[in-house]
Amino acid sequence: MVVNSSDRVEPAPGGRELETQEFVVNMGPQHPSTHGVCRLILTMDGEVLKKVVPDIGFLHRSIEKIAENRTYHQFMVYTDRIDYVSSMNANHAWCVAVEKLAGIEVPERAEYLRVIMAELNRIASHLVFLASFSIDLGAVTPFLYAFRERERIVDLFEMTCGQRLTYNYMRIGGVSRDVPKDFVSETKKFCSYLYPRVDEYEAILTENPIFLGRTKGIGILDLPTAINYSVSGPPLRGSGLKWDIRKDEPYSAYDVFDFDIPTGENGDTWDRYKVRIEEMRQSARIIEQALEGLPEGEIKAKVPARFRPPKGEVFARIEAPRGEMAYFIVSDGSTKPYRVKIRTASFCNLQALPVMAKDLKIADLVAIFGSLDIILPEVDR
Amino acid sequence: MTAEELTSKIKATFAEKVEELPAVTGIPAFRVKAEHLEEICTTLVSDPELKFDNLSCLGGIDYPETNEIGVVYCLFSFAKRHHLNLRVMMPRENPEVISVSEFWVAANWFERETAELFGIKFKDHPDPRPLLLIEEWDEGYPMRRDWEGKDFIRMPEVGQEK
Amino acid sequence: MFELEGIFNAVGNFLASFLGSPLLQIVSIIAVAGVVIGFLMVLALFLVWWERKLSADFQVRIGPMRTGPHGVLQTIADALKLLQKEDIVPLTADKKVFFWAPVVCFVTCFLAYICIPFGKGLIARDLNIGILYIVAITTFTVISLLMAGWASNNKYSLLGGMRSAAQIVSYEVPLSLSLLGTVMLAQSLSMVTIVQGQGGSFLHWYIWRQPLGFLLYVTAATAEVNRTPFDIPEAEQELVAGYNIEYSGMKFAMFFLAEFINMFTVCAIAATLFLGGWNPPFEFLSFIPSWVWFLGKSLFLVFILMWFRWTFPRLRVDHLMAFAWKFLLPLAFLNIIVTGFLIYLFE
Amino acid sequence: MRAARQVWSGVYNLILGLLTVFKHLGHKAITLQYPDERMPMFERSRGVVVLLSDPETGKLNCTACMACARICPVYAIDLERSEEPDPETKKRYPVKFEIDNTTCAFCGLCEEACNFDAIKLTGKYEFSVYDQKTLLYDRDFLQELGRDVPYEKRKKPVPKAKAAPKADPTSPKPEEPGSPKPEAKPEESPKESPGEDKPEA
Repeated sequence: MVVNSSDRVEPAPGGRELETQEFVVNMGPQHPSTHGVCRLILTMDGEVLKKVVPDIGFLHRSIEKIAENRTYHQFMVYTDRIDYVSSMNANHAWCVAVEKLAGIEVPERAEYLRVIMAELNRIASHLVFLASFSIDLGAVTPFLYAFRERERIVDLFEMTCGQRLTYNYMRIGGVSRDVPKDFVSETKKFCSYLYPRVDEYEAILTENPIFLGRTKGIGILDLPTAINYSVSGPPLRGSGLKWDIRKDEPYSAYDVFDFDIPTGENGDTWDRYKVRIEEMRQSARIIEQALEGLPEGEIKAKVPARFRPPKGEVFARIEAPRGEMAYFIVSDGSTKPYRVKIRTASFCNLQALPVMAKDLKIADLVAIFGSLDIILPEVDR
Repeated sequence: MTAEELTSKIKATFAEKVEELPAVTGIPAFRVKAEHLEEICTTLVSDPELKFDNLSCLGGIDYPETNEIGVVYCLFSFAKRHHLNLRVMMPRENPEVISVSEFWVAANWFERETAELFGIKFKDHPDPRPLLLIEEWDEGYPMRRDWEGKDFIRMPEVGQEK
Repeated sequence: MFELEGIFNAVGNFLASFLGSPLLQIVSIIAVAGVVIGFLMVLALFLVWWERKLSADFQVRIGPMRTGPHGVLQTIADALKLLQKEDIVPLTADKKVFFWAPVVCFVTCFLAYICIPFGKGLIARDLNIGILYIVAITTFTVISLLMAGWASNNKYSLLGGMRSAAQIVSYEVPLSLSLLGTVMLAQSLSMVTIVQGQGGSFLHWYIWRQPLGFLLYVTAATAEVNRTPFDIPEAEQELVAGYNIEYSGMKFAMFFLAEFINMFTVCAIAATLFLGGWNPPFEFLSFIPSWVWFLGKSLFLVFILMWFRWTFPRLRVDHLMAFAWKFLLPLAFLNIIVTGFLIYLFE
Repeated sequence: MRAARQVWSGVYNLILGLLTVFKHLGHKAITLQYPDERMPMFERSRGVVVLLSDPETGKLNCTACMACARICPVYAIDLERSEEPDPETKKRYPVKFEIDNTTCAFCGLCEEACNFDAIKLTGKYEFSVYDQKTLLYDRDFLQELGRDVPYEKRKKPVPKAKAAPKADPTSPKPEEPGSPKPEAKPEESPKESPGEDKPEA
């Protein structure tokens, strides 16, 4: 059923070939499917993409410069704004990096709470992916279903830390507040509620022939290319590498939990989608285990307000929903970091877009862009 | 390879071309001269024991006190599962270093970002356009420590370290 | 009692009593056109509201609630808002074509209603080439879309216009072929004759003898009126809004309403040809007026189209063409051959 | 045969999708009619910042210790302390306390840093205005906002567990040559504030 885009009708003998002309289309900065302010400069031959050049920087806030001007505690607030769809993970990455730098021991309960929050946020983030991906492909209804479930997660967050988007929940050395009384039971309820909902999305999308036609074999990213482009997270796993920092370089309390790393086979759009769907189930599993084994005790190590880590450098990375999120911090021993380099997953993943989209249709570009799950503030920082 | 093995291996391979730095929380760190970078990267990528196939992160760093500016390369190997931290230090006037995007394509954007924010020139870069800043930006290199822009306000120190 | 045929006949007789024959012709034509257009406008407004409400229900939302009870007046409010909006014409647009595109689109969508039987005797003109006429006239929409896409001088709208041209031309073929089976059964192109052929119980409806034809028609018709999963000409995520990207105000409203009227048109044709038109499913239900049956069946099909829209993702443009030429077309031919063979066998 | 199976699987999954969506018809909506219905806010919700006052005396709890202004990552708090303590409460009080809501990030760090139950983020979130200037809330307005906000007074065990790390924000104060007075405050704070609160409770 697939028509090869390179099929060309040969002119009749003696006839002359119709002249065609390539043209340039600006997709964005304001476009329904660029998920923020990203501009893609497309060179097209009819419907076929000849060249894709992403143009970023519309949301550049120079967070790295801001970091040099804030204390370690204060910068926690800014990490929320790097990746606003999974702030908990961004917080977590900062905490892990700073704690590694200063050698702070985090109480076990705090580690468990962090894992629960990070995984809840991972589910929420993947739900946002599912919502925007389905809407990119023209199926509007799963959008609302995914946001319905996300709403419950966000309620759990608000119950705990008071905010619905920029949580600012974690603190260097622990978490800001203990969870409220009914958090554990509510979260358990949510986990058991989530599994059938994920099945529901799969019923609408996964095997739908139209969906398959739009995603199977589209935007293939083979593994060597993915590694060379530093692609990480679900796109990397979709390309077939069984790699997850939570498992391979465990941080926080991830080494005690039992979960699988879903991988894809072909590295196409469908695989990336499927990996994320599967990750939602695995995250729910982790949360259930963490709630089961949630220890009592302190939630925060003693960290002074004028926290001065020792002079030194640190490179720490975690597995955020979009992939590897890393902080490279240089400390000069004062209350403010000397230099912070933030390595975000979207930045590297977006770079691989032109390779994946080459010689495909404009509709495929939308699908691939959606499947990379880019968050533009994370790209521009 | 463990960090110690990697350190000794690198020292053995490159001898005086590398200068060992204090480890970055467990990750071996080395200082490299700009002119040796290409050779070292070639070996790092191709050596069957090193096989650094992934550039995890690349960023600039600026030390106005010592008049040095540098590029930090955070390398990782999926094949061997080990990390390496390399850095190239240059004088702050006209810093120039070879682009590593021929070894790791991911370096392309990282280098573009570093080039415009730190003013480090990357030789033989395949696409040397500005990435994040506007095209007509002419206010210097904002990520340098001593940069002063017309809209840049250092935040007041409220009751701190007076 | 509620049959409208009598009312219209009475009005006609009343007019005839003091108007001359040629004048009566003109007046009655205008009156009929007025009634049909008025009805369709109300219907289109209703359909817009219904689509919004239905999609909200599918998506566990509420939908419009503020204007009028359950937001019934929402579309009227929207239409009034669009009327007041500034009419923006892009500087580089082809002004004449830009102006005429929505007009063509809006007018052609009404033309099909000349020979759609709303009820027993409720038909503007029972043309003896009814179906052929409808198939021919609905294709006119593509011209307006192409005009709009071209005249806007916008790359997205040009792509949208091109897509819609390719799509409608391709789907016209299986669409017409899928209707042929019914025509062969009814031995007539006239809509009224086709409906009369399905009288009696619901077992006489052509859907039972033309199941494949019905499915083919519904599929092709969905594509014909640019609705999801075949809405690639206006694919929001790819082409922003496709051919109507540069239109605002009332011109946009004309495209918008025409889209909904077109949707009702194809559903009305399907109801007429396959679901027995105005015929009730059982004889004893014939006390319910025929136009209620017709409207009910059409709206049921409209519901199915809306259901499709809020469930399925969108096809890609080449899949869409391949689907028409490689899947629907052979099946439509197969349908015709089998139908012909069976007719030969049984009659 | 494979094609037939493919077609069948396609049709089956299309119908499956249709039925899944159809099941949602007639369910209760998850959305609310916003201005008419409102979601109940959680007790911890972080919205507009208010200043809390002593329900008995009606005076602000704030002692202008600067802990909040110092921790604020966006420097939204403009705070000036009085020269002389209040004759009634024997405490210093803020002469000027302005919060710039245009920059406030609602991060809640100020609430955590405060040892006197003086500042709190409330569940109020409707504060849109037409003029940006009116978003600069001054002391009296913040006090007015905080009048009806219930808050739990810090009881003795709480400062031990929770304020232990927080005791530090005040401890660096001795380093400050500019304000010698607050030296006494950190010591007073955990003791004094519950002491004040007891009679009221």
